[in-house]
Amino acid sequence: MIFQIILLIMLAYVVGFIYFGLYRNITARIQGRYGPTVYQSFYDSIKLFSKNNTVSYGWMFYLGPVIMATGAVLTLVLVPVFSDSDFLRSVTSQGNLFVLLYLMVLGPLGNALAVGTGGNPFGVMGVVRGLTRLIGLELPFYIAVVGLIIAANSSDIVHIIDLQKTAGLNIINHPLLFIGAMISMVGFFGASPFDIPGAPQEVYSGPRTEFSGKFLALLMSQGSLFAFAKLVLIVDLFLGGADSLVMLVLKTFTIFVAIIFIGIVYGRYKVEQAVDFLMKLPTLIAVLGLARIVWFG
Amino acid sequence: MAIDVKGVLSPLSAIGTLFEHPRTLTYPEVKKDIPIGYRGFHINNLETCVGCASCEEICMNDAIDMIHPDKEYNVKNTSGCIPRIDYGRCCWCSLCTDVCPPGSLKLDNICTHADCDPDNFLYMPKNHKNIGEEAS
Amino acid sequence: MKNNLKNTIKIFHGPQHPGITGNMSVELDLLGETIKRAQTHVGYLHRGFEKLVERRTVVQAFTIVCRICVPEPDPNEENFARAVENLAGLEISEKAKYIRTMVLEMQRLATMFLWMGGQAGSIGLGLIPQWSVCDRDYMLDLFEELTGGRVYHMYAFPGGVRRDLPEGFLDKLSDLLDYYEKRIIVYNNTFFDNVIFKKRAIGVGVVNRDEVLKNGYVGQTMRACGIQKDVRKDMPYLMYDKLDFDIPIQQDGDVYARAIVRRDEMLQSIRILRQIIKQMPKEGDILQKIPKHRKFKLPADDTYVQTESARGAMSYYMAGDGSEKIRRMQVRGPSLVHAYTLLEKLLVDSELADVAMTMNSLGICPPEIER
Amino acid sequence: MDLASKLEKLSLQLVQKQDYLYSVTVGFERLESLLLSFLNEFGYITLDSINCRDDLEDGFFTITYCLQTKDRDHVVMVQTKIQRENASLPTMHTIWPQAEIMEREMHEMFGVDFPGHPTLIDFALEYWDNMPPLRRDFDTLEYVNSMNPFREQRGDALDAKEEMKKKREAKKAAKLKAQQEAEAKAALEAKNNPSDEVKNEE
Repeated sequence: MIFQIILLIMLAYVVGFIYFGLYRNITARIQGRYGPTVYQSFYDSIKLFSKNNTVSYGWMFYLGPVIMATGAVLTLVLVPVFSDSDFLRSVTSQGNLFVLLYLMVLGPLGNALAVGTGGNPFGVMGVVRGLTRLIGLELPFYIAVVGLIIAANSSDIVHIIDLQKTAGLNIINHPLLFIGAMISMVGFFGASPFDIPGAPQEVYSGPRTEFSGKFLALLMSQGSLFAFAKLVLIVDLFLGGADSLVMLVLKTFTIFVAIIFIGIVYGRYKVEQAVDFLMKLPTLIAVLGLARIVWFG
Repeated sequence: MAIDVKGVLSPLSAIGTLFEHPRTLTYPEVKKDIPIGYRGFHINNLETCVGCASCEEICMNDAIDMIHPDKEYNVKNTSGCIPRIDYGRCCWCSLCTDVCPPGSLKLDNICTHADCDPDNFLYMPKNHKNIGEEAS
Repeated sequence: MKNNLKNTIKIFHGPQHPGITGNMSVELDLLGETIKRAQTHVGYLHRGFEKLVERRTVVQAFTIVCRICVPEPDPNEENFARAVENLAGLEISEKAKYIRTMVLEMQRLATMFLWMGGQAGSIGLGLIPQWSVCDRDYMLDLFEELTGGRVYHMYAFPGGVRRDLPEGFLDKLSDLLDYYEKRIIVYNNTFFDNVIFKKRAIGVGVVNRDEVLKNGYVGQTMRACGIQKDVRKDMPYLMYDKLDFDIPIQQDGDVYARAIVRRDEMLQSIRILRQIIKQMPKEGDILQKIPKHRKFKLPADDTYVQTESARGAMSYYMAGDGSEKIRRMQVRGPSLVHAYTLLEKLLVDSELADVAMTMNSLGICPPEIER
Repeated sequence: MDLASKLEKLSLQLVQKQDYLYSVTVGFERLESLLLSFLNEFGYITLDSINCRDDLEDGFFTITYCLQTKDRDHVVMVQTKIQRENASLPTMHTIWPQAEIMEREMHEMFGVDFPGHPTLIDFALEYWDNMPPLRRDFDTLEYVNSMNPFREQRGDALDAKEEMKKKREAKKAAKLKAQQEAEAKAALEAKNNPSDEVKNEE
């Protein structure tokens, strides 16, 4: 079991960083450049892990990235990666969607704890922005998830995956829920219309401003782990999961590329504009999807 | 809640450039052509340089020193000196080449110099023979 | 004032920031994300050009004026050259006039592309800066061929220009203009029509129309308020009275209106350049040698010249005193008033997220504020 | 021009400098009232710039206010002279807000005082304790030399004029020497003339 968890984390680490490298390459190509090699993020990560921290604000400051990493790892472990195999099945069947939704908020909270200790105004501002944005992001996503739970009559992800094998994919059955969840997923990924907490032009990378060395590397790693976990979650919920590594990569990559494209071509909202938008359009779409499930099945 | 459909959809056309060839160069392998007439490093035709120090006089940055060459190139050189340029101070304004009476001092289109030793920024203009061929 | 600033936090936006080209810091008092007070600070780029030219002869001073504004050196050179020509009574040839007009318009296009990158970058649209800086580089390549330098051209010399047009230059320019026309459509789709840009820019940084003329706001800031003034039309210099072009205006006075004015001006610049390519004389002097070139004595007189730069009217005051040195050269660019009088006013009660965008849209260039 | 006659009533003369440039010179005591009448009566609502010129030899500053009308089709320079010592000007920031920053700059660069100006703080030079730098008796080169050491590596520079003189003298000396040698040789030859036959035989 422990071996499987470590294997999973390593898999997610590698795939997450390769995705990040691909993200940088695709962005570069659209921008008319060659871009770095796909492995550049590995090099960055290794370089940062081998460096010392420049500033310290006590142990609470260091706890933040650790809490975030914990959240990411737990999310990763609880999301069923492969639908049919026994891989980690005994862990994932213990958790259900509600636990995951809680764990997904752990990241911003850890951020808030650490950055609050740091006292950097940009960091604090970034955290406040992040938490404000979270209100908007969670709403459509939670409504979509509630819709899926009602449709599957269960909050177990494994059950939701299994149901899609017989009843058809959720993306086809409940497209409105998918759109609502995807729009908020763009925000969860920090892609462009909603990349407000770490806006370099406004709050100078926000929460990450004070971190350096190993803890910045930890933040980067947890970011890529978490990104992978979120991609798998979306695939599990709407695309019927994946039974092999190839299918997993194919499905997650499709979702990932869609998010990249949105992130590239749009600018950044202001925080209240983002919340305003998220509470209107995606929420409306998700509510319509929910209503469709409740009244028409 | 009016939705700006054109504003939402038209930016997506940028994705079409994904498969276009990148417009940057992979620098060390492919280099950009530097056009003739680029204001790069100095070259000096020592056969015609008369050592008049016009270049030293006009240089507002005091970048030019007149020094003795290793051997005599031009018998008609009035002072027996040739210019040497401090590239820590030069701004490549090309005034020295404009005022050069025999037209021996020129700017080449070579423009890379990297060295650890700051003393190597004292640059001796390369000697060139035929101005007509390398006219800049 | 003091009571207003209770519970605010003070942050410095800059001196290094992505909003504008150059180092300038804005001290902000923030209540949440709302700005309660803004105070501009410069001094990170002071190089003392106005003092430096006092020690130099005319010919020597000419090479440093282009460094006054990094993104667009040519209006400075043009101003300097024209001021000296006015003082010395030099008349320059028609071909030199055409070439100088062409260089100014090329520079305007290049600056606009750089501005577009900054404007899009300030709202986090990282795609446009990469594109537009690349497109600007094609113009810099042409400059490199024409003048020998990419950024600091040192080309418009008192009495004309320093070099003749290289062979086939006008054809290359014409090709580039075709390319630019296509690109502007692309930028229109991806940037000017972008829903996020509209959402962010409309209604932000609105300049009060009544105070525009009195406070001396110039350029796009003025034209976006519906005031159709342009130095090129009102006080034509070089060849601008023989060229046919319009002055685009907008009525709203916000960031978006200024962006649209700039886009239209790019199209006008392309139009002007096409006419220049058509009308450019084949033969003619390019440089009228000023008498005693190296030891030229500037008459004891003063003059004031204005050039329309890509960010507004740029003026030089120049006085000679009968010696070889320039007694006083004062640079009054658009940035000084925009960065202090206007920006400090516009930022109050706006948000932190708007700072970079507003700064960029006013065309502020810090090296020009402090010279 | 209309403005010229209006100014003539105030016994001031309008001078056309360039195509779109006029200037009027006024005494310091009438400056403020003239600027106000330019703004309120003549319609010159824009203050484009204020600049200062240091006429060190004559001992005064020449201040130029550049004004423009609503049409912006010409510039009028209103010029006045003030004493260099304890220079002081009326502040215009209540009339033209942009004058605040221009005057602040002038205060820092020339040391001109503006009584009643609210923010005469540092503009670009922080913690500057020397003389206002744009006054012409401030020597940049001296200041720079006193602040920064130069690198010693360029000590081998030669003075070209000296070298030219040296070379010319050397040439002259060489010529002289050659001449002397020639003369000596000639003398020697003249001396040896009688033994010509012997030489020829050899």
